[in-house]
Order: sequence, then C-alpha cells, then structure tokens
Amino acid sequence: MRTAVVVFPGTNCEKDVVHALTSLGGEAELVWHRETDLSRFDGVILPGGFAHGDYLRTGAIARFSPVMAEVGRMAAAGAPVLGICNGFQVLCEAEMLPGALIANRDLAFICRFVDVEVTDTSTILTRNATLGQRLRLPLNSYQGNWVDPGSDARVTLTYLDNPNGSQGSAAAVSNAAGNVVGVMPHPERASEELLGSGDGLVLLEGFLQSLVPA
Amino acid sequence: MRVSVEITRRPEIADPEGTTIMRALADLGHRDIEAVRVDRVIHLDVAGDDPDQVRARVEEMCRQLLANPVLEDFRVEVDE
Amino acid sequence: MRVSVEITRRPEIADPEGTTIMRALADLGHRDIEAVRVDRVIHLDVAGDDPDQVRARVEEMCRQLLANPVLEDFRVEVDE
Amino acid sequence: MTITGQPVHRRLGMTDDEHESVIRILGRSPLPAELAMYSVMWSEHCSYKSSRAHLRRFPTEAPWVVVGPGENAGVVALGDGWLAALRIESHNHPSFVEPYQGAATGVGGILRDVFTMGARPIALWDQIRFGPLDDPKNRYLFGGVVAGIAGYGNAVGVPTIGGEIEFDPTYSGNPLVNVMCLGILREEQLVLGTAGEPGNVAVLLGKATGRDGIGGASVLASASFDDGSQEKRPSVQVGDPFEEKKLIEACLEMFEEGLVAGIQDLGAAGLACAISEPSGRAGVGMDVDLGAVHVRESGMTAPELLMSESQERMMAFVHPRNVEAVLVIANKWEIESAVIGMVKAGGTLTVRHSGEIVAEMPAASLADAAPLYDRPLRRPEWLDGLWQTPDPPQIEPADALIQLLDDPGIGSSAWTYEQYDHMLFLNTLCGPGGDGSLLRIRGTHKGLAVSTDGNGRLCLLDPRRGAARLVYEAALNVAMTGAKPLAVVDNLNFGNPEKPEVMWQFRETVEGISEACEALGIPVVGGNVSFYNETDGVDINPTPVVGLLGLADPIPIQLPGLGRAREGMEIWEIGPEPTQNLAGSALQRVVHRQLGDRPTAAQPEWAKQVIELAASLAHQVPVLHDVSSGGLAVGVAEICIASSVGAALSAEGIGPLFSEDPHRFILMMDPGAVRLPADLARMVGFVGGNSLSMSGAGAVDLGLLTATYQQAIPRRMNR
Ligand SMILES: Nc1ncnc2c1ncn2[C@@H]1O[C@H](COP(=O)(O)OP(=O)(O)O)[C@@H](O)[C@H]1O
Ligand SMILES: [Mg+2]
Repeated sequence: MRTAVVVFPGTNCEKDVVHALTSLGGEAELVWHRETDLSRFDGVILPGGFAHGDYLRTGAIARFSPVMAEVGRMAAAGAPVLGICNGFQVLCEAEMLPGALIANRDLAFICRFVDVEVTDTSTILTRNATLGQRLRLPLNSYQGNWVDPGSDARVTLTYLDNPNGSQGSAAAVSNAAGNVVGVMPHPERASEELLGSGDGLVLLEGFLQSLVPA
Repeated sequence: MRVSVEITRRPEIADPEGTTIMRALADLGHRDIEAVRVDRVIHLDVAGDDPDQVRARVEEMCRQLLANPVLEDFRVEVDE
Repeated sequence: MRVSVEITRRPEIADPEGTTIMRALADLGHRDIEAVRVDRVIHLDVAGDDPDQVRARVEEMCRQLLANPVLEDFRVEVDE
Repeated sequence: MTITGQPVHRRLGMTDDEHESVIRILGRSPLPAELAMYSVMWSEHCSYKSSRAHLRRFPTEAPWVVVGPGENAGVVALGDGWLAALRIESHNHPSFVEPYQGAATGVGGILRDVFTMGARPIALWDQIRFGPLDDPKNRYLFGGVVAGIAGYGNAVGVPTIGGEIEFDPTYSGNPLVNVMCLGILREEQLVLGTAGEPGNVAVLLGKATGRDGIGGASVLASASFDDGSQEKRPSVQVGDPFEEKKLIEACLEMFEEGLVAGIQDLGAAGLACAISEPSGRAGVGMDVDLGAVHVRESGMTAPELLMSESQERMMAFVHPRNVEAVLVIANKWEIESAVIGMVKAGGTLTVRHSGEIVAEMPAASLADAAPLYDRPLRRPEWLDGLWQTPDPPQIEPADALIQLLDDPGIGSSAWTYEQYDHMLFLNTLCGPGGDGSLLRIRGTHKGLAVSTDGNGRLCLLDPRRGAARLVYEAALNVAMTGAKPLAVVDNLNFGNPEKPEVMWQFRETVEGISEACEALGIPVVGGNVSFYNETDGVDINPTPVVGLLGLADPIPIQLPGLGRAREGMEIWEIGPEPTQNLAGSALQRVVHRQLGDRPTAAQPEWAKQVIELAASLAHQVPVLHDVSSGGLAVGVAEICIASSVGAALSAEGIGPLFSEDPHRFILMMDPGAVRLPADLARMVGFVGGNSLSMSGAGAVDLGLLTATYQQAIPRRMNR
C-alpha cells in the first residue's frame, strides 16, 4: 500500500504529511509534479502549500502539471485522492471537486485551531469517524472560503464557528463517490497531542484504510 | 498585439476584497458608496497581426487558465 | 454613478504574478506571448450626479486607499 | 548614469574624503561602475563604518561557536553533529516607504542569510514597532507590515513562531521591522560565503535582474528620512516568495550533493557585494561578465546591474566539474541560472560589460578598505532630568491593570500571529502567545528555544542597564522552556550616528549586551546595525533587540504553559524582591504617561541562579511565566486569561504589583508539589474563583480581563 504525496513548486506541507502517515504505519513517497506514472501507488495526497505561489488563482496553474492526468485517472478508478488546503484548491480547479475557493471573508490569513463536525462518514477521509463527531484541527489558509452556487455537493466536515465565510460552513467536501476529498484544515498538523491535538489521526487512518492494491 | 482581458467576478459570488474596501472607505468618511467590486485585468502582448485570430487564441487561454468558470466571466479586448 | 478605477502597476516595478502566468501559458503551448501584466479594476457606485465632483472624490479615494502610490498608478473613469 | 547638480559621489551618499580614498586605492579617478560599487559597499548599511569599532567589544568566543560574526549568519554546535544557524536583520526604512513589500523583502533577505550557510530555515521571529494605533498612518503601517511578513513567510514555507510588538510615539515616523531566522543543518553541510579556489565558476541563481531597489536598501538605509524620502520611492523592491521557495530547495539540494564550494546571497549592494565579499574572504580575484547576467529589463547599465537589489538571487561558486550538475538542479526547480564569471588568482576583481572593462579593483578593498569612523560620543544632558523620580498620579491597581491589558503592546497579539503560519514542520512545541519559543529537532531529544526582546524606553533611560536586562530577560524566557542559553544575535536600531548622544547610547548598549553575555558565558554570533532611524531630526529611542538561542536537552516531558493553571494552585514569585522602581515600565508609559527614574541594574549573580532554577523547574511544574511588561499583576492576569480561572494575590501596592525589576518569574503548582529555595521564592497568592483580586485593591472580573486583553488590537484595527 503506497501513497503518493505530490510536490508542486511551492508546496510546503509534503514532509509533514509523510511524517504523519508513516507514524501511522503507512508508506508514503514524495512525487515531483512532472511525474507521469503513478501506477506504483494506491492513493494520492495533494498536500498544503502555495503551488506556483498561488498566482492567478490558487491551484489554477498546478492543475496543469503533468502529474494531474494520473491523479485524475486514479480518482476515476476509485482510488483515494485527498487534497489538503492548497491540495483542495487544486482539486477544485481541476474540476475533480465541485466549487472553488476564494479569499477569507475578513481578507486575512488564518492560522489557528478550529472545531469541525463530521457530517458524512462515507468518504475515504471520514470512514473511521462517527457522524456528528467534533474534531479540533489547525486551519492555515488565506483562500479557505469555499463557494459553489446552487451546490448539491457532499459536505464532509463543517466548521462549528465559520471562520472564513465558507458556503454552508464547509470545511471539507467530496465528490459523489466519496473517494476524492478536499479538506481545508490540516489533519497532519493534528497528529500528536504534543502539537495541541491528535484529532487528525482518525481522518488519516481512514485514508490509509481506504487504500486497496491497484 | 496588446490584448487586455477583464476577468469579472460573477455577481452571485461574494467579493471579500470589495466589501473590505467599502468598509475601509466608510472609515475614511466616504459613507455614500453603494457598492464596490474588484476585478482583474490581464494585459498580454501576443505575437500576430490578425485581430480575430489573436482574440480567438486569447479567449482559448481564458477558458483554459485565465478565468475560472465557477467564479468568473471574461471579456477580451484587442487594442490594435 | 458608476465609476471604474484602473490600478496599474508602475512599469519599473516587478510583477512576479505576470511572469508566472506567462510561464504557465508557455507550458500550455502559448509560446508567443511577449509580456503579461496583471492589474486591478475597482468598480464603485458613488452617490452624486456631478461627474466632475464624483471624479474628484474618487481620485481622492485612490490617493488615500485604493492605489498604492509607491507601486501603482491609477486612472479614474466615470461612466455616466 | 547621468547625474545633475552636485558631484556624482555625493549623490551616491559618499563623502569627499571617501571619494579621495577610492582614488588613492585605484591610483586614478573611478569609472561610474566603480564609483557605484564603492558607494554601496562603503554605505553605513554594508560597511558598518560607524559601528565596527564598537562591535569588536562583543564576546564572540565559546567552544560551541562554529561561525561567529563576519559571515552571513552565526553557527553554533548543538551536539551529535547538529548545527544551528541564526541571524537577525532590520528592514526599517523600506517598511516605512512600503510596509507590505518592505517587510516581505526583509523576510526574504534574512532567509537567504541563513540558507546561505547550508542550513534549512526552520523558523522566523518578528520584532516590530510602530507609533500609536490611533493614527491611521500607523494602522496602515502595522497592518501592511504584518500582512507582508505573513504574505512572504507563509508562502515561502517557513513558520513565524514568535516575536514582539511595541507601540510608542517614538516610532511614529520611523517604524522598526526586525526579523530573526533560525536554521538547522548537519556539520558536513556547512557552506561559507567564499569564492574558494581560482578556476571556480560563478553561477548566478534565481530571479532575473531588474532595476529594483537601485541603491535601495544600502542608500535608503543609510540616509535619514525627510520629505525627500518621496524621491527614493521608485527603488522599492517587490518580493516573490514563490521564487525564493524554489531557490531554497534548489540550493539545499546542491549542498546535499556537495556541489558548491561557497555561496553568497544577494542582498544589500546586490552583485557588487556578492562578487567582492567572497573574493575578499578567499583572498582571490574574479573575472565577471555583466553581459551574462539574466535580466528582466533591457538596456541596464553596468552600475545598475552591479547595484540592483532585485530579490531572490544567490551567487554560487562551483568547481568546474560540478557546474553541469548545478545547472541541472536549477532547471529541475525551475529557477533561472547564468554562469557570469570565474575566480582567478591574485586579488583583482575585473568586471566587463559588452567586451569592455567597466570596473577593476582589488576585490578586498570594497570590504576591508571601507572607512572606519570613531565618531564622537557625549552623554546626553537631558538624562539627569529623566533620572529624577517622578511623582505619579494616584491610581487604583485594578484600573491600572485594565488600562495595561488594553494596551496593544501588552494585550493579546493573536491578531498578528494568527496571520502567520506558526505550525509548519510539526516542530512548534511552544508557539506564539507564551514566553520563549521551543522547537523540537525530530529524531533527537533536543529542543531549540528562542526569545527575542527589546525595550526602547528602558534603553532611553539607561542604555547600558537596559540592554543588559534584555539579555537576561531573553535568557530567562528560554530557561522557562527547560533550555540553557547558547548564543545571542542582536539588532541595534538607533538614530543618527553623527550625533554624539546617539553614538554614546550605541556604545553604552554594546557595553551592556557584552557585560550580560560575559556574565552568562554566551557569545554574540551575529547581528545587524540600523542607524539613521530619525525623522525630521528626531531620533528614535535607542532600541536594541536581542535574539537569544537556547538548547533544551532533553525537552521537558510535559512543558509548562500559561494555560495550565488550575483552581487551588499556589502562586509563587521567584527571584529578588522587587523595589518600588518603575523606570521605563509599562505603567509609566500607559498609565502615568510620564517616563522617569533610573532603571534598576541587573544583578548577574541573582540572574544566573534564577535562570538555572527556571530551567530545572520547567521539568517539574505546570505554569511558569516571566515578570516583564506590566509586572506581576499583568503576568498573573495573562495566566488567568489563558487558563480561564481567577486568582487572589496577596501582593499589595503599586511597586510589588507593577514594577518590572529583573530576574523574576511567576510559578504556579499544586500546594507543596515542589520544594522551592526559601531565599528566592515567595508565595504571593492562590489560583481560584472567576476574578483577579489584589489584596486591598479590589477584584477585576475575569470576563472583563479577558475581553479587554483580547480586544486590545482588534478594536483598534477594527477587525
Ligand atoms: N550588531 C551586530 N552584532 C554582531 N554582529 C554584527 C552586528 N551587526 C552586523 N554584524 C555582523 O557583520 C556581518 C556583516 O553584516 P551584513 O553586511 O549586514 O551582512 P549581510 O550583507 O549578509 O546582511 C554579519 O556577519 C553580521 O552578523
Ligand atoms: Mg548576507
């Protein structure tokens, strides 16, 4: 079971994600965005950061990286694909997830713990969580404000106290099949009590357990 | 040729920048502003001399990259 | 009245965003783009009916807040 | 360069004498490009011509010092093959001209100073100072600077995990923006700013060169502000954190592969500095072809190319056999690169542009032959007046406490640090909002603790005592995370060095820092000097900022925290008994609005005992907090707010409650949990209830304390 952790120019959370996954016994490998063959992997994570400096629109340029065709193929094949923060933005731009992310309501970067509630347990991220379960996760974004006019999207996590204006207080959304998920707060930053919370573990465990041999 | 693309935010999409500017203007005493919307203009220098061709190519770029259909509309102007 | 302000970055000031977009377009096969610059347009609805007064007020807003005199120039257009 | 009016060298900020010595060095009058190079390299900012003589006073030696002052960053050994690189820099003047870009490029610059050493930057700290927030101009500067640090630091992917914010009228026309960076590396990865052997190839990496900041940092930071500062505006530089992120990764990969003989960042004085300093250090010369430099704008002249301060550029010196590999890595990371020269024997630097020689001089002369000024010193007459003990207005301690918590310099700084990514890398064990920061080094038991401290009011009243107390305060802060002090970097923000009073303040400050460092047995391994912080002839308060690195080995299993106070705990004050002295205190500034008296002197013997005690208690008790701004009362209030519980203080009277006398900290623990040395420890109250009461001085409701503290900045920034 191997997970590809994609590195775009400007990505910066990739090592944190690998650390959190391996601390849970998972196998993860960094993959440069020019990679064109992910057949040796069973799942993909697009980590947080500032791919291409967030220029133009967050995720807009990364979406065209060579690796994204493979990510699309794996998603279509039902493999677990998780976008965290900037990765969420990339998946929206790539139209693998509904909607788009715009600047926070108060037009300021927000880095702090927020409380979210699990609203859908049939996704690769939340399969181990219980409906209504509350998690304390670090948010770290300027463009965390999810919008999707007339949306019928599946919302996976919602903020208890909407910090950025996100539509329906959505903190995470998934595709119809539930195998592609974008999450704005960082589960890997809540992977140790020592760092202030271990609440991200139930999510990352869910991801790892969703991996099936390709 | 110089081409300018105005990327306008769809009316139904929130505009945090616009609202923030409106609040700031009010703080400065400009209370009679009814609406503020911030859009982006991208200026390109494109090789070529046939305006229609150039326009068509830039519109293609907009669909591909420059605009996000969920959020934005675009208007291309070729200023020859 | 509807007023639009184009805020343009001074030519001598670097525009990392424009450069990055240009590189991205090239990757997408649009290799014949010679320059890309990203500017902003701010649309305001201002109460009042005297175009000159309105223009003067908006120019004041530009100097105060909307434009950054160090990096940017601005052009105000009152579209009555 | 066509320059009208007075002679070129003066327009470039060079005195006639300096011009003369250039002519002496060259044996002829300089070409324009040569004049440009000497003018930037000999500017105050780059040459330290007014401060160098005094900086020699600093103790810089210790067994664990690997690289001391003189390189881009100081480097100390942490044991087991680990090294830490640290440096602090100011970007005061650029941030006044353009707060967002000024602060952003300040972050970019200090990062380059650290990864130039082969280190991966792991954290940033910002020390920022502004005029009062009731002035919209100061709100604009404060908001812009914070957004700039966030915009650059977050995007470049280095967490900003602490710092310091102060508001004082002295900074109204001249904000201070200092940024400290810490990096770690393995012994074998250390690289220096040297050109190395003849034959080495000079590879320019990163952003294309434009006309950005021509004479920018160097000339800007070396001339005072007046209405003329408007003219200097066009030279503002724009930061590109995306480019810097790629540059960091590319350079670190080159270092790992051992492909680079030496490397130098391009900061102040741009290319001029990056070709001359490394050659000077290595005692070699260099042939440079400006035509090979990759440019953003066409038609740049030789002086412009040499002086440009375009950001995100590095100059690597590479053995010919490794050049190919270096270019491949640059390509992979999608950064531009250009081979622009070659190192040669004999110390001559030869610069060509389109075939012809535009500059030729002894490379070392640009740095080593720089003028050295021993400027006159004079103790300010007004000091005696300030040392009179003022008789302050009567005030209820409860009211004073509320006024203090409402001060944006004392109230919560969450408004600021929540705009900074302070969690990246999963190493932040003590983040913003507490005392010292603590970062773990994964795979070891080691933790790196940092505290940055400044206090312009204390140093105005007594620069020597004030500066010494900063060092002790920083040492106590890191001790409260279980760490032992290791090394200091300092940023000396002063007024106009041509005024004898300012030079006196400077000398006294260097003396104070040196005395404290000697007492604690720690070296100064780097720093920065920022002079000419004056506006319309008025100098800022002398504002040294100290950044102190400590090592915790092992890291406490359970770290003390402000949020860990519980009902029924005892409250202890550890350290010497406070006097009634309020000199330079927050109480004087915020409540009395009247500064005066001579600050209490530090007591090295007490200091060492208290610091060692704090470091060991950090392994044993739930709550430690130093007594600093606002004294005991504010310190206890901050703990109450963080733990949402009240407290009853037996301490009585203004002095005990609000004095900021040094070497003291607050401890809270379950009754009798730890035996404390009787000569150092005093029980001063209990935790409990939902208000903070000071005996004989009424109680303040916890809700009011909390709201006041949390709103201090937001209500002023109306967000
Ligand atoms: N106040 C100070 N205390 C100790 N060292 C200092 C101080 N100011 C400057 N230095 C040292 O002088 C050297 C040159 O500084 P500088 O020219 O600013 O370097 P850079 O060009 O990398 O910014 C550096 O090693 C710096 O640490
Ligand atoms: Mg340097």
